[in-house]
Amino acid sequence: MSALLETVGLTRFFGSVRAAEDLNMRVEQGEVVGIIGSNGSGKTTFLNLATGYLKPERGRILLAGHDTTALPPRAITRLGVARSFQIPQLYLGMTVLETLLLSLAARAGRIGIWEPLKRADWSDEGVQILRQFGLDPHAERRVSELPEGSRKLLDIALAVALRPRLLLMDEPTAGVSTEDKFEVMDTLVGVLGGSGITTIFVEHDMDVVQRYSQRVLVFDQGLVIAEGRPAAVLADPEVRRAVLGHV
Amino acid sequence: MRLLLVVALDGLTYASWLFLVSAGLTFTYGVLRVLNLAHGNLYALGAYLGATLVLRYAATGSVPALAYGLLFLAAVVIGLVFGPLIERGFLRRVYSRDEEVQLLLTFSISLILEDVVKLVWGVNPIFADMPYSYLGRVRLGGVNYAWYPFLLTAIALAIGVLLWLVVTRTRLGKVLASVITDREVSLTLGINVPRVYTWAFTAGAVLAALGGALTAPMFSLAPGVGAEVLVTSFAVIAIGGLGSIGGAALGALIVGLARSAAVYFFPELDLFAIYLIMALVLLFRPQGFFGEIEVRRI
Amino acid sequence: MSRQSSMRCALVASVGLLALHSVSAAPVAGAPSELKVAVVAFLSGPASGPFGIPSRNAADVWIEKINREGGIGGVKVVPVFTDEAGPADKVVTEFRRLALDEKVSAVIGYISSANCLAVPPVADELKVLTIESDCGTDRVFEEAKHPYVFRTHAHTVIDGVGAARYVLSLHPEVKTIAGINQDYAWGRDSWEVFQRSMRKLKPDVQVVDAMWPKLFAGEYSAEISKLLVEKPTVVFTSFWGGDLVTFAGQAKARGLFDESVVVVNNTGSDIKDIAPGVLIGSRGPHGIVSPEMEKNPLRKEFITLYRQKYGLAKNDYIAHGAYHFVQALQGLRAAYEKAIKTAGRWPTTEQVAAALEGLEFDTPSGHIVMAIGGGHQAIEPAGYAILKFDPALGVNVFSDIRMFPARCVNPPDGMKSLEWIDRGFPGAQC
Amino acid sequence: MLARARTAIYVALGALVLLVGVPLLVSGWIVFLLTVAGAKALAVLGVVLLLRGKLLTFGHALYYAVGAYAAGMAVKYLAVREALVLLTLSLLAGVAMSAFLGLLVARYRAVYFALLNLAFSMVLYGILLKFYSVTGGTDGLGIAEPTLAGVRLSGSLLRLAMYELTVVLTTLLVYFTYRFFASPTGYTLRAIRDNEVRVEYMGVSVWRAVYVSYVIAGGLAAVAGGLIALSVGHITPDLAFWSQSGEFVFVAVLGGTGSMLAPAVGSVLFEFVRNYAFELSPYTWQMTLGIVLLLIIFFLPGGVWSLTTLAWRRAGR
Repeated sequence: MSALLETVGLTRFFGSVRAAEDLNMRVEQGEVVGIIGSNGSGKTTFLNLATGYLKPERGRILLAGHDTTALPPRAITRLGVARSFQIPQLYLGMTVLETLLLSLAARAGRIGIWEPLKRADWSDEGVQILRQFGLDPHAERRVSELPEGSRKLLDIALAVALRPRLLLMDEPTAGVSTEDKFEVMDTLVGVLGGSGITTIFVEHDMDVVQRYSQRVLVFDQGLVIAEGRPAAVLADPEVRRAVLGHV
Repeated sequence: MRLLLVVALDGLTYASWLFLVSAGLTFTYGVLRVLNLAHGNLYALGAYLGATLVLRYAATGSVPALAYGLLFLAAVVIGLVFGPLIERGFLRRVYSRDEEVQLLLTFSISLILEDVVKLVWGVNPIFADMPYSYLGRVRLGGVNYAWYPFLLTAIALAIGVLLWLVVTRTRLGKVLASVITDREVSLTLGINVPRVYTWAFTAGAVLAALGGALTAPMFSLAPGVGAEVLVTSFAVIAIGGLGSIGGAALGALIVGLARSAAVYFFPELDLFAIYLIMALVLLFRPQGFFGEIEVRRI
Repeated sequence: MSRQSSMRCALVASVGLLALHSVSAAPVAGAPSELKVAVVAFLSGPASGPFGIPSRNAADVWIEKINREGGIGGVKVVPVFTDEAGPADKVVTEFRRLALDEKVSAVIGYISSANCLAVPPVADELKVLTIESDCGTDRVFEEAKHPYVFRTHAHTVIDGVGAARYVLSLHPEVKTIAGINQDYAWGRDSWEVFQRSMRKLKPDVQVVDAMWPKLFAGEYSAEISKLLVEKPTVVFTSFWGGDLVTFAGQAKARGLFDESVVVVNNTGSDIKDIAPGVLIGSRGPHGIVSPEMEKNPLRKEFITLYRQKYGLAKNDYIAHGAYHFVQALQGLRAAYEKAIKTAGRWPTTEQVAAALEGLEFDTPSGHIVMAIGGGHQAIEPAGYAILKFDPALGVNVFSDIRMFPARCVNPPDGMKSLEWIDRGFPGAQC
Repeated sequence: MLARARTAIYVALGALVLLVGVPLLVSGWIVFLLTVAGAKALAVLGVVLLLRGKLLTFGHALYYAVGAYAAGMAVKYLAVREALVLLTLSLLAGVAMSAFLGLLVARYRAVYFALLNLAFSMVLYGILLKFYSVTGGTDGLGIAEPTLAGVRLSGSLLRLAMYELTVVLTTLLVYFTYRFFASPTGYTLRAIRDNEVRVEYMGVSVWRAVYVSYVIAGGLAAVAGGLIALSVGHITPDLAFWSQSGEFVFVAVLGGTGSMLAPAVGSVLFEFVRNYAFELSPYTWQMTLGIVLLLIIFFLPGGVWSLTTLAWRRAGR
């Protein structure tokens, strides 16, 4: 069977800076893959390429066998790929619930101009999703009033609410304090665990990747320098140097 | 053939006028990323003050040549008075707010200045053609031309080159560039961004007023000149790309030639030739010829 | 006679008139305490300078005069000044306010043809006597009947026909004509009348060009170049205000006057800035008048009063807007006086309207006859002249003055103007 | 929910008072002025709608004029006299025009959006002058008295009918707009204001939301134009002129973008002030507008409407 996500010879430069070169990878249905690498190693660029926000100079992206390279983010999202962002991308002017409801309306493909957004059935599901993320107390608050950590969770919740086949998370624990980061990840696993959603998450934090990914890819200056089970890969001093910049 | 020469000459002189009146608008936008809707009114103020000075001066009957200096004087005075006033007094308070608020602000200022002109100079047309007629005329392609428009062409060129040199060759240019690309970083580099803004806006104001002052000898001035000029110069810089001096020059040239061609070959199109061109250009190149699109980092 | 002496006569005469009129007549039965009259003219915007402000000033001095002479039927006239500026909805709302809120007995004004067409239906609806004071369009009474609306000055047809006849009287051998007119109704109408008249009066004349720069464009170098290339015998323009001054200035500087005869049909107070050498008309016998018209005592009086209050250029020139407004006031006054006589008491609006229909009365612009449009539209002579600079006075004056009688430049009652022209001016008495 | 019910009640009550109360109490010209204000409020509503998505237009008078001329032409050349038919034509014309131009402008934002619209409105202005023989140029078109639902009316009765019609239509369209804002597309518009990228990452088309909003805004302005044409009885190209667009923007900001009722409030306020202030001193009229605008920008960003909400709070809501 074909992989859920497959990239073939994916290449992208920013001027002289190599963000990705001849990137070949496969992610199978149901996997939880961690991508690790130092800043500027091309992690986020990979997500931007995979979701169509950036276009590669060479190479192709295959989603469940068919080519999405030329598609814009919206189209790829509709094919069941959702992502979260390193810096939460939210609507500061709206309330937490409204934001989530919009995500649900989008999933249902019901962006009309007459039926109200705040429909009973959507509201119920919305609140329930918020509960999973422990955001339900904030439901009626404006996003602009949320603390950073909650924003991070909401950012991910919006993606999850789309019920994607493939979820891409950009540094879910970035900006979250060391104490809280496992808590955050546990919540996520709690939500995603049962769903069987294929997940790729980008991290620079070894412990997180070690603990939560089944398989890990190590990026360095746009190249995959190592791949395999977390324990084995992360033990490799080469990898440690690439990621941490020291042994 | 001879006709084409005439068309080209008219187009060129009109283009230089267009460049003169739109350079300030595009420069201000380039640095502050604010489109100054009061641009046309600064133009009008420059024109009225220039005309008044010239008329007063002509009345004394002394050497006409100096009158041209007065036009520049008028521009500088208007620019130095209103530039800092508008930027420091009002604009500065809304940089943090949405772009449409900034537009509304300059819009309200333009409304106010519109009436300031009426209150100071009344509603009767003012015409100070002395600098225009004094230069006399020249016969080209069997047609009489006044020298003055060619003087404008020369000045337009000079200003264009000057701006280009400042932006590309001087330290000030580098400062501007860094302010444009990243305000915060520039601050950390110890650049006094607020002052840069004030001066950039003032420079834009002077250019606007200069456009007006140099026009005064050619046109008689009546209430409402400002609005027309704003729309025209926006069309010009939109074609060239907002914020680009070179773009303004290119846009002016295109519009200028197109208009004089329209006058000769499709007189009925004269009225909105300029807007049609703009619509076409933006249709195929949304950011104008020299404009660039910014992609947000996420 | 020289201007100075004519001026002195004017002064003497008017002083005499003042003395004569300052006895106030007793009001007739049923007369109101005051006669409210709305005065509508452009007080702002580009048309205010050349036409609007002079109209307002004229209304001011002439109403003062009327009141000094005891008002109308012994009732004091009280003006309500308002600005004509703004889009049609504002103008119409304003008219309704004047009628329903200010409760004026009559509305006099409107310079813009658009407003002269927008107001009549409302005037008829509200039954308010309305006298249009300065607009040009011939559509007002040629397209519809308006029982409550009158126009005491000639429509613009006299300007085009007059221009054509004047040009031919000076240059019988005209070969080619070109037009440069602002791209709006006034420009289109003016050009239509002029070029049709030229074609009729001199069938072999050729129209080589018709250019339509936009209103208030201000920049005409391309147009002028084109005219210099085409070298038409006659260039006709209906420019006014700033545009006219600019065009004439640029044309003069580039020697267009040496190549072609330039004729303008609508000069206002802008005349002081227009480059000499142009053939000009001013919408009737006002600034430009024949020597015998200069003797008209009302005209002398008006000029004196205007000079006393608002000052005046040495050539005694006052814009047509002002004269037209006084014509309206004289019409109103004559109509009321006639209606009072017939009714024997203070008349109703309908009686006044009936009285004004087909009325004849004297004004500073001469004897006015409400001859056409079913008695609602006045006819006037058309005056044309060449603009000359007078070094002695230091201002522009007029030479080669020609007056074309009203019946020569106006269609007979009931005939549409353009139809009249195309049929070769039937019934014209020149 | 509560807020929504409350708004609905206010709309209903307001309409009732306006329909019955006002005509009994005030003089004819004020009724007329309210008709004009009510009609224009729709155009302003369109501007407000777009402002919700941070889209400022200086050319909305374009659709106002399209609506007016659609009605005017139909009267003159198709001899249609029925007001309801004419207004439908206005709406269709406006929607058609905005659906067409929307294809071009919907991808622009900020300055470009504002002034592209301005440019197009000036093109229409030019066209209206140019096709003089059809449009009457600046002289404009006179519009014969319409019939309403087949009934021929004239004089003060017609004025009253036009007033009632305006109130009803405006109320309905305000409610429609209110529903629109509560709809997913309405929220998308608000979302676009904050973060277009995320909207796309929800699988929602930013372009479509902007386009739809633009078409609706165009339709609203067109109906306004139709109403103005019928009640004023004469239309000129000034309807499309930039100053008219500027006026809409001004009223939008004056009223505030907070509520669907704000435009109506702002519009009435504006017409009254204009009809008096303008007479007091025509030379300082625009200056007055400018100063008021400045004050609002700096001290009352929510517009006049925000005062009412303040009042409610005071009242302990």
